[in-house]
Amino acid sequence: MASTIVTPGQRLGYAQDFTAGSGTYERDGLLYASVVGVKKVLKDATSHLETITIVREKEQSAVPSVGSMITGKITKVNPRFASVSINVVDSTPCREDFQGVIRVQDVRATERDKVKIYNSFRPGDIVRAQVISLGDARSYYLSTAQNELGVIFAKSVAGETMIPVSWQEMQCPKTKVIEYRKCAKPF
Amino acid sequence: MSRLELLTPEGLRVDGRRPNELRKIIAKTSVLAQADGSAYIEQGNTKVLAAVYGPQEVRHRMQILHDRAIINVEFNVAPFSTSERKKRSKNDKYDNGIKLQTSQFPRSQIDIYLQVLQHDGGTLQACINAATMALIDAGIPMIDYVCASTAGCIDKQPVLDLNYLEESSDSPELTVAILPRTGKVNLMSMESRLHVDMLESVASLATEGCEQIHTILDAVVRDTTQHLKDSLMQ
Amino acid sequence: MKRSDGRTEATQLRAFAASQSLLNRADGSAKFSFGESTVVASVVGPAEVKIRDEKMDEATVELIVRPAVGFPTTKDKVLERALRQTVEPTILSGMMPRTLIQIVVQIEQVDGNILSTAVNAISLAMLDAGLPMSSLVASVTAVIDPQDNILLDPSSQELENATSVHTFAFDNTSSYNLLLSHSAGAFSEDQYFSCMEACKHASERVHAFIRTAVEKKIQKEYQQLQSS
Amino acid sequence: MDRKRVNGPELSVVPVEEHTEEKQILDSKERRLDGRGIDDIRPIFMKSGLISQANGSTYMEFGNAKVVCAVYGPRQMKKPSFTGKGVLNCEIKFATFSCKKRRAFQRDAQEKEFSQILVQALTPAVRLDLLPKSSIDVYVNVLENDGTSSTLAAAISAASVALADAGIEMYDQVAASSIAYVQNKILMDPSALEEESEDGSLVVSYMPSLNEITHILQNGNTESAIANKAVEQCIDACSKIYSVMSTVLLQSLDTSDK
Amino acid sequence: MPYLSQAERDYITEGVQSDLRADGRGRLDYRALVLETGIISQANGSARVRLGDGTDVLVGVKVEIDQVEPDADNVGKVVCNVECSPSASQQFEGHGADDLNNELTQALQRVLGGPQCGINFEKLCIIKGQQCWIVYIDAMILDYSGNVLDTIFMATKAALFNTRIPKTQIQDLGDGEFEFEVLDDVEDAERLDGIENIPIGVTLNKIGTGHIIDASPLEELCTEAKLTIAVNKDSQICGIQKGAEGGIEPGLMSEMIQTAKRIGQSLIQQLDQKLQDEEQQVDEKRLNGENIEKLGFFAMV
Amino acid sequence: MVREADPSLNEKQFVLQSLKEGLRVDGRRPYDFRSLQLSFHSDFGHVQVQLGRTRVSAKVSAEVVRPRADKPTEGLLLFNTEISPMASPAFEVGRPSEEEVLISRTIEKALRRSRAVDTEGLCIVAGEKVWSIRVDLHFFDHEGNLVDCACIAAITALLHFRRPDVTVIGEEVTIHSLDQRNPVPLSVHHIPICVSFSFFDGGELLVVDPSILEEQIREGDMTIAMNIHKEICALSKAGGIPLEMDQIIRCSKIATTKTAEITEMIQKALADDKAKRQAK
Repeated sequence: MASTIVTPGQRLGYAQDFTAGSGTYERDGLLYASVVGVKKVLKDATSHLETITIVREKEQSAVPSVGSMITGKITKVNPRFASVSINVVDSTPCREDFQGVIRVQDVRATERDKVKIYNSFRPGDIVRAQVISLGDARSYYLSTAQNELGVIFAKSVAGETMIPVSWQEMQCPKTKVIEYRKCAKPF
Repeated sequence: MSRLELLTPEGLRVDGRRPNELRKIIAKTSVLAQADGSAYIEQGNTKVLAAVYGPQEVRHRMQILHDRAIINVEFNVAPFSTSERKKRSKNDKYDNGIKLQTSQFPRSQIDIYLQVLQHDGGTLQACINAATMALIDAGIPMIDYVCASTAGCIDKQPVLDLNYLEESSDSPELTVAILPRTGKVNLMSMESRLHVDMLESVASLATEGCEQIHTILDAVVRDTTQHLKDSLMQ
Repeated sequence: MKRSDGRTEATQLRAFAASQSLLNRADGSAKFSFGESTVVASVVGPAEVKIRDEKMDEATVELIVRPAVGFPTTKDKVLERALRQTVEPTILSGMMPRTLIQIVVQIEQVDGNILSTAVNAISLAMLDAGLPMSSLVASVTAVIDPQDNILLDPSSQELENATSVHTFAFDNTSSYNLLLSHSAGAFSEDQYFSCMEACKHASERVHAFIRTAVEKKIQKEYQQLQSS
Repeated sequence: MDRKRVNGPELSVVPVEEHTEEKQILDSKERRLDGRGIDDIRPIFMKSGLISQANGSTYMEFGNAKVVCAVYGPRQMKKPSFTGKGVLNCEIKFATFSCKKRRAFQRDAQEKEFSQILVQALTPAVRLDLLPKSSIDVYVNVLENDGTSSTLAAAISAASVALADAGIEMYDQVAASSIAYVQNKILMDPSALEEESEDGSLVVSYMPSLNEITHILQNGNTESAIANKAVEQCIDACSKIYSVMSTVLLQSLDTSDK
Repeated sequence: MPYLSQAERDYITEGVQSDLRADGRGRLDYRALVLETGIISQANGSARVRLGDGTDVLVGVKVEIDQVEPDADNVGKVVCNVECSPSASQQFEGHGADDLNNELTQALQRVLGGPQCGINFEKLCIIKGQQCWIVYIDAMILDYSGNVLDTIFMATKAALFNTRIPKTQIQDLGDGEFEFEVLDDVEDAERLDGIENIPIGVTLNKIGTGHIIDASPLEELCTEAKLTIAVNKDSQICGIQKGAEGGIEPGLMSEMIQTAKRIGQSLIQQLDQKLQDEEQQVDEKRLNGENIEKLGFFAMV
Repeated sequence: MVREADPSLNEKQFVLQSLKEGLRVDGRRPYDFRSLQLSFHSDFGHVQVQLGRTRVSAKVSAEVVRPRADKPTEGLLLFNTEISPMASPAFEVGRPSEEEVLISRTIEKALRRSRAVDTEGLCIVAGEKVWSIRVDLHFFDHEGNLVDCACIAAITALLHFRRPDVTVIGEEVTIHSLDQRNPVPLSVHHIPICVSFSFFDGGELLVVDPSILEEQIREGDMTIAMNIHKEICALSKAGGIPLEMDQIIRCSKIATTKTAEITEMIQKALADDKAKRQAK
């Protein structure tokens, strides 16, 4: 039975024969499926046990977790932090935005205490950041302290889409005005 | 209702009391386990339970006062308390004007919850007395007791501590709360018509009532503490 | 042709009356009445806005209608929406981002066309408050009575036995573009357009009246300045 | 007085049809009014994935009762409070036209309690520890109510399928069924008519493969022996419903592949 | 709600396995109980139950005359309502208590609302198709420390035992018209009919694999599943309701139902016994004229 | 919704200092009321009252309803005192503010509890149909002392209101329109007038009809409602600085004189309006 479709709670086998892959869980020595999807039995070199994973058919909407890469829009900026509304988590768009915050000490890795937030982000910019902790009740804590993290799209005062000229400057093609942002290295 | 005889010719009232006589008052403090301070008071058939929580953190950021504590009073009536049963809305706030050393607890909140178990007239006065006892039981510093009592006027005769019958007949009802040491008036509220010249006599009768209540409450507090002291000494 | 309250022509409007800056706590206020139906409007703004309704690039316009009698019901909610959608485009809210403009409309007396009286009152109140506006708004109501003739500025009696009611609002730019069109009842298409035409002419008169009222007010203020 | 809606006259009463003769719930051959045996369930129709906006959704019909369920989430919590585990919120609403007596727009005490029961019945089955700080919202709308306790059971089963349809990780599906005690007989999946003359009712929600009862609700008095027998009957019915739920989920896969 | 650390949780769970609890009780022991009836003079019947040093419930029963329901025109009605007063705990302030109130009210109404509670509803009807008695049962929770539902059931049974309904005289005005008149003489007010088989509730809290009775607040916090079973005098089950958010294995459930029945029996006997004694004492006192001193809030456990 | 900005410290000192010398910021003497203007609208029972710059209008309307079960022969008297943000940005649409609760309780006590309007006379058919009189108060401008202004507006509107005449033949009730039969006034027994006091400097200094500035600075306040027969209809001193008893007695004396003045002003205004209507 190459690919059988399983529903949550369906028994897959004994715990000692397989290791639990994603979409499965182990209880009282038995392995159960926890999602709707196609059962795949993988043989991998390292451990002699085969691992059972369930390839999900029904995509669960994404939830930011520690370490996931997110893309979001800056909504508010104040001296201590910039608040971000998270739209995409690890390349899966979430149906409703989550609330995130980039604290001033997490903007960049170098000279962390000389950061001026208004020279790093402006409301309306699109940024790529990484979740560093679950944060507090209201928002997740994000960080842009890597080269490929930061502003990926920004509009100039004149309303044109700006082009990054250095890791901290962006230029408006029409008015040639330089504005300061913490830019992401385009790859 | 038929004009029943509220004041008999020889000056006795419906429940046999003389005009300037208070109803029987029994009070007890620390009645509840969960509350920081609690008190239970019975004035005649009016029974009120008061619980005090605080001083503690303010729940709604908006209301914080930087220089003193805010006092939040919630008052509700048991459905079986009056003759006919009705469920009251929960938040008819009573401003009881209790004088506290609120300046000692800035940016904090003190909650007073009043629960009327049985209502036979004079609910406001019983609530104020119960709240005072509960605050004392909670150990919150106060300038003075706040003692309240009601007085009315039936056929031109000032009468002390009205019960439900006297209150619901159209006689005026004056509630006075004073600080017994200085005799100053902290709260005064009067309903339905009373001639201005009678105000002085009715108000002074009410103040006398407050002083009597003060002695009773003070006695209760003193002997509970005495009782506490003895049990600790053993 | 005789109308119930003594007016002779169909297009005759009742006497306007207006007074401005009658309140002290509001930034701008005005009272406007078509004959008996009177509305007082007050404008506060630009003021602090709640985080919840804050808009990044423009001012949030909040409009509250208080009925003459009783508590606000669904009828007043509909009025609120119609008024806000009429008035909001004329305010240059882009100049005051992340602020609140609060307009309160208190209906004093109802005698026929409340919606257009309110629009005119708000116009005057916003002028009095000195809000940056792209144009003014003036509104007139027309009804079609059972005999199929168009009556302007109906009283409550005429409103009751009308077959259809149309309220129009125009701005005072040269092209008189339409800001509000609110119709109820059964009517034919050309009846609708002829009502619009009649209301357009009538609203020119209302605009003229607003202009003279404001001019008088400002002249009075200059005199006070010179005399003091 | 609800100021946000146009209210009809305050006191309007359901017209009382005068009593037709007392209908016989069970005829001699143990057949019920609609021809079912005492322990047959009404035919169930179920389809998932019908609401575009929701993460997961189900439409369920059993006999002529109809229930729609939508699942939103996992998403940000409305009243944010830091919780290590995810939070499940359920709201059940009987449409105003769904029962014999018209229901109000706001949720009344019974609907609030049913929503509470829905949460208690579903929580043991959902892996909430994988979704910290987020909430899963389940909204159930009853379009036609043919027996309140069987509608509650249907709501639980429909919600469980909707959760699976939303791709949320679950320990097991929760199936629920209900019975009515009529003249000390146990009638499976009672309709509204049978409910009017019942002495008591029982609703059991059960996780078949983990063999755990997640919720039980009984009113009316019975001997404990009959109560135990009734619980067993409900558990068998739950396994039958469980198979229907699994096939529905499998069917929804084929359609989504196309 | 107090927050429970993992260590405390394990301590309590281990304790329950070895049949030993923080306050020294065994798994199936109740805390000490104070019960008193007839405290509220203006109610037709009242009772107050104080469990241990914490949970304190006051139930007032009032009887009023009401129109009969169109579709059930020869029976009276029972309406229950539970309210948590904010004096019980800080979180009941304002709207904090609404969900708990609703849950407790529905649980009480489910058991006492219908014929299963044993009250003879026909006797509550004064004139068929017109007027009937409506019994309002209002419970107030004045102090909260665990096992509230059982305390409410006990207090309600005591309050109904104490309730007296005024006698009514029906005059026949001919052609089917009836008129009735309430005699407000207290002496011949009679007791509710059928109150001896009013059920009481027994709540079992499943912690780990064992289950306990009469849980304290901390024990309630680490309860995975709660089962409340209403049992009456002749050990019939009048209602089962599961609370909290864990699963129970079917075998364990039927075992829990048996234990609940056993405990329910003995509790009802003790409760009836206590109510009878108290009633006798009150009648004796009233006979020889002493005034009846109600302890009310002065009774301390 | 912005909370009222507290007056600055030197503003407070300035007001207190001038009060100690018996002067007030707007030039009045401590016991003076601000100028009172009453203007009537064309329809009956609609009056606008201006007390200095505080402006409140009251509008009375009547409808026929089924009476309450426990009082079949009594009409209803309802007050709607919802304050809109027009009066001051501090008032919110949803939640009634503390001040609004105080105003509505004082007016209830002064007008309803003291039986100013005879509700027995409002009964048309006992148990079936009674008149329900609703008084809607619109608050335009909050420049201090909303209570007095609202109370004067309410009682004047009730005096000015005329309800349609009604004839009852057996079960059949006919309500005559305004032009068929001239309308009937309400039977108002007495005219309660509220007088508000504010206290400063530990209760020694006393001021009548406080302005918005004085209201923000005061340490205690009291409102006395009286009628010209020298009967106190309501008195409420809820909290604030404790007062000597004789201070309160002195306030009640002041209130008697003020009530007489205001009642006389109301009656004159009503008379003028009646004359104007006759002339028309």
